[in-house]
Amino acid sequence: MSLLVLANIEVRYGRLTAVRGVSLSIKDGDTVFITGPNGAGKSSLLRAIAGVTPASCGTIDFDGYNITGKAPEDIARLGFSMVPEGRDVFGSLTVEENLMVGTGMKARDRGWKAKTAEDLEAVYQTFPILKERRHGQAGLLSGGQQQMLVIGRALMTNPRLIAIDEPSLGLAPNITDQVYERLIALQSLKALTLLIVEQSSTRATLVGGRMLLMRGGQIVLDGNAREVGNSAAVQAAYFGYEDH
Amino acid sequence: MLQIVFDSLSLGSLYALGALGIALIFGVMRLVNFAHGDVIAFSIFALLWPSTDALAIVFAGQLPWYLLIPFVLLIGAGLSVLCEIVVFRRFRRASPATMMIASFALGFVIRYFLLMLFTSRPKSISLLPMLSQPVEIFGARLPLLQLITIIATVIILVGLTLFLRRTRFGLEMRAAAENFSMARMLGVRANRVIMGAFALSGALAGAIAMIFGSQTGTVDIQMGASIMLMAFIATVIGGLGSLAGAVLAGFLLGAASVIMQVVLPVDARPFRDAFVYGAVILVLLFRPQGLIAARGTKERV
Amino acid sequence: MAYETRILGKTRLLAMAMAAVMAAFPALADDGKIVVGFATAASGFMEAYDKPAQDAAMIRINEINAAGGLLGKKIEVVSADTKSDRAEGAKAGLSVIDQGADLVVVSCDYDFGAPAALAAEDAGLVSFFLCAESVKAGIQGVGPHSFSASVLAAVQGATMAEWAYKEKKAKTFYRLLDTWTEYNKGICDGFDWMMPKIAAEGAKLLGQDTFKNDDASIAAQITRIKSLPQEPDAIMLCTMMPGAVSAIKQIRAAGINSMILNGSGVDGSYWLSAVPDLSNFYTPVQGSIYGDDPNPDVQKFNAAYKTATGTDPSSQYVYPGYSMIDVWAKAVERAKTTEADGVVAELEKMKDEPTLFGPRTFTAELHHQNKARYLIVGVDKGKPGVVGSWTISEAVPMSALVK
Amino acid sequence: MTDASLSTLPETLANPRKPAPFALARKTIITPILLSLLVLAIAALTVMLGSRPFNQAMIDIMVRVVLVVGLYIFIGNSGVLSFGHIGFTCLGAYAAAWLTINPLMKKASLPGLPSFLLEARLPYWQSAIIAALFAGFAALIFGKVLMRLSGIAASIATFAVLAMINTIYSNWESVTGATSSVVGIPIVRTLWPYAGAAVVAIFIAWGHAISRSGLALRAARDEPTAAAASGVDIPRERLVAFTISGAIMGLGGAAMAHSIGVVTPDTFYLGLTFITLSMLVVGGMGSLSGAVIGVLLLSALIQALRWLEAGVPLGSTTFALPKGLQEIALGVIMIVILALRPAGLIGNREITLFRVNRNK
Repeated sequence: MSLLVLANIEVRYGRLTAVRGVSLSIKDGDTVFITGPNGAGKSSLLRAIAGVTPASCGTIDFDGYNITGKAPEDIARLGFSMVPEGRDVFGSLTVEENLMVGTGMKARDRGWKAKTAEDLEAVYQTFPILKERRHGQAGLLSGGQQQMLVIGRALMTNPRLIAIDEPSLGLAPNITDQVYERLIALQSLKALTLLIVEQSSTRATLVGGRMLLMRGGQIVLDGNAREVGNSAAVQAAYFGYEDH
Repeated sequence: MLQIVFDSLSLGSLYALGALGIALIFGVMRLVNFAHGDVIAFSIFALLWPSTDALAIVFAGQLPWYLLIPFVLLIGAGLSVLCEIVVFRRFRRASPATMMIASFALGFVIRYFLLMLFTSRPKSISLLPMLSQPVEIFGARLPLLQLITIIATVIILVGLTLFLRRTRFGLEMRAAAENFSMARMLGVRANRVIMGAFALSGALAGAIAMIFGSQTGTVDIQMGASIMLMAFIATVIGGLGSLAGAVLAGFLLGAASVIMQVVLPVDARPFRDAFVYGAVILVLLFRPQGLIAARGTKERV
Repeated sequence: MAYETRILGKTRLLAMAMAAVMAAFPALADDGKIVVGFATAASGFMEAYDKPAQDAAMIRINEINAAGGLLGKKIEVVSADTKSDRAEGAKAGLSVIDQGADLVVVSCDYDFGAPAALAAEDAGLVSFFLCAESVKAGIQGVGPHSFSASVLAAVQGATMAEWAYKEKKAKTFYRLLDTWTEYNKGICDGFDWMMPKIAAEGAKLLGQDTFKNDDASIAAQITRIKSLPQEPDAIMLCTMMPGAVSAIKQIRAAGINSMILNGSGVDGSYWLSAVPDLSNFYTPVQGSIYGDDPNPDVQKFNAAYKTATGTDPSSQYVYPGYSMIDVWAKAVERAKTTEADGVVAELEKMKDEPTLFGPRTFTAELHHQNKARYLIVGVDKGKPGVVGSWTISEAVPMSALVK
Repeated sequence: MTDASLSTLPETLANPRKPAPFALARKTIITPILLSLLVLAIAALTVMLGSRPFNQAMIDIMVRVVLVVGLYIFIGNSGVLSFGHIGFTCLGAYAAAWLTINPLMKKASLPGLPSFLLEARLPYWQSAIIAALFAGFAALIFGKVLMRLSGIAASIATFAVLAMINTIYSNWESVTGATSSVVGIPIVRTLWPYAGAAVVAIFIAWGHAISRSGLALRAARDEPTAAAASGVDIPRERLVAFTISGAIMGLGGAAMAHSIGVVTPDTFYLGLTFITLSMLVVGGMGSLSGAVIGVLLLSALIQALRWLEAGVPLGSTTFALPKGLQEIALGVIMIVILALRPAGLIGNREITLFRVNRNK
């Protein structure tokens, strides 16, 4: 069953078109990488799905609901959790407060308190460092810890799908490895759908799953990461002439 | 000396509360709300019956204090929320400059609405007259009101801090103030948080109106303007979006004003404000992000 | 292209608008009648000051018309709104001039009235400020055809200082100036001129300070007064509304019980509720609005004012409007013309010309009162009432007025 | 948002050798010409048809055009909102007063002036030019300090400048006459000099906008990182715009002084700041056409509401708005315009003969 279906999405900033006519369908439980050179429109596509910068045309369905033009909070409440580029922790809040921000949307449910405490414990188990620093200011965490925090924060919302923009940006390779290790472990544990944007295709090739390659606002390649990972088409996409 | 401390604190209290009202709204929607001063004026005029006579006809102003204070706070909060629903909601995606001008236009509408109902003549009102008695503390003889102002401000600040730190709504508001779009992506309801911010800010305006009204005994359609300006400046030098910074800067501005008045020679005293503003420029040059830069607050204006 | 048509549309609109204006303001100079033009504020914040004085002026105009008019002609009134704005003031002035005004009455305040008065001066017409109290509202600021109906602010400061020293035996003084307006400074200028004279006889200035009308608090200024070795007998408070109430309230709340001396700007009982049980508080007025004026005709005027407007006079600033029409009409009668130079010459001949609100003098040097009889209103336990009358021993000289 | 950022930089920056300015000048000169023709046409109609109060109203509008175009030069091109420009208007107005008042009057009312000013009595157009230069010079000095700042810190700093100028001019008794009105400024009641000043301001704004400095500044406004990376010295370009716009504001101040013959410090404070800013934002902050049209439309609106308030005969009855409703209506209409067109009526475009250009 398809969890996320995009039809003919277009994103514009003023007279600049960042995404042109992208159609795409993502199955429940998949791991999907979107790769492509800088300026290919990857982030714009994610932001459009999350409702941050609405698509100027096309439709988006998530979990059977049409979410085109919906507010980001409503999309989040359906189980779409977005981890934007640059991590965006709430620096002045403590680690634990950061984790709690997204739990409010279920606050009316019965047994919410116990459930939240349970979720919190689960996140702390996955990322023990967060427990250690839970009363510290989130802004003082290292880059890798912040990345863990935002993933943990996304998990606290009990999402169906986590979309992550450039999780490896600015991280040392061994930290990136750790982050991915945890992500993959979580995915199998919670039957999550992962939608990951990375500039380089290397990580996708390593991790596996489906890989989409974007260039000039369009999807130019779609296939199994391990198979298409280093094909000539990918090379062309990265090093070929750019005109947008 | 002690007297000067009290003077600075009581003047700073007004600026701090004003700056807080502006910082709250700026935090969640990057709006510099120029209508804030007019909300202050409106909340106090609500105590009077509309009339164009010179003599004020007191209406709700005769309520006992335990009803009077909530009434004024509610009026401020209500008007502020109304502004958000009727006007600012339509400007969510507008540039800060556009919002700022819209808020100015809104303030203009409120001011002239008051002018139409009450004329421009300042009206007198005796609010909480029992506070006008002098008291003696540590050898400094000061008006009870000054003391109450400081105490009330402290109570408001502590209450607000507790609210922001201990409640879910406070948590969402702080998260939204730091990174609004991220908070929304975590399911925080934008409209609810923004309305909450407007309500708080409006209630603060009501509090200022109460204090200012009982201190001056006059209500005037322009009365919010001078506090609003200082508060606005305090918000910026405090670090836009930083509530603690706004409060700190508010008190500093109050202290700067009082100290300049004390130390400047008599001929230079009329130029006091020029010195205060000069100090503002210096602070900005050395700390353009403000005294307490709000982390994660990106430059968007 | 779309914008082109929009612009064309706009110019057409403007042309139509202009045609409308021309129809609304036909430029007439009919000699069959006498026209008084009011270029005053009918809206905005000056309205609260202009309207009462203008109403008083209308009472005098109606009295004259009822008695057969001026030079056998009825006085007609035209008006234009300055919107409490200087640029609009110039327009309002030009507008009443275009409607054939023989006398241009301008806003109460010098700053707001000057643009219209300058327009009248340009057109060679007599202009009268409703109640401006700056020396510039006249020859010194506008020109030889301009007058003010009120009394100089400096006279108020001088009157209060001399009266307090002579009548209330005040020995020590403190001067607190609100630098907001020229009017405030004028009061203190008069006080400054009088102070050395009474100092020579034993009075003493203990200190001085300044504040601004819209200061949120004057705590620092009050602290300075309180740190004086002795509380001054009298504080000369040179300020105006709305800051005055705030200052008075804060002074009393700090426990300072000195006599407070003021300019006429704080006259009126409408604000007294803000400072409960105010006492030892004195204001110079041209006439009393409290029903205890020694001149019964003033009380008659107060009644007439209430009939005309539905309310009692709110402060002494209604009175100058009445005196203004009074002296101008007398000058017109004597000159037998409304032509400016003749009227000005007659006005300048007036010496201690009696009016309902004290004698009036105009000279070729000063179109304003630099000496006047003032009633002193004292407030005791929140109740205002006339407590005396004072005329300064000598007129305030030009050197103290023009600095 | 960082996608394709370099491509929005004007070609001139990418290719400094290209003699683009002249080509650009030819391509864009139609805008100032059209705007000037509009201004002159209104002036001509007024002179032919208008009554004296209407003429005076049009003088006000021309002065506003000068002021708002002056604001546009800095705010429109740099994207930094300035609350301080009216301070330079104040400087210009007082400079004009110092230079044109009869020396005899000056000696009495402003004795603290230096003797060369005390003796001076220039014709109004010379005083206006000197006033503009003086205000521009002041802007240069203040700008030198302030242009390091950006965003809202810069806005507040400019406001602080306004407040300082206002406080000083409100209290410097012997030089500015403090809060009292300075009178005796020769009043110019013909419309043409004001229309001329508006046209001059429009052409200077256009000349700056297509200059290298103006192009670089707009590039920095739209893409600060990219512009800085391609070597644009943002504080310097801002300073250029600040100085020029300060001079135009000074010119506007001189024009204002001569239009009513009175100057006081509080004329040049928050009220004027907000009304001129509103006109700019309502018209379209990023466009010269927006600046001019914002003034004309809002002024026309204000006038129309005033006539309604004064009463319009409709058949046998007179229709009049209740007093005070005019300002309320103005505020409401402004809010509605901004809600519908957040970038202003004209947005970022300029009017030309054949099509509406974006970003010029």
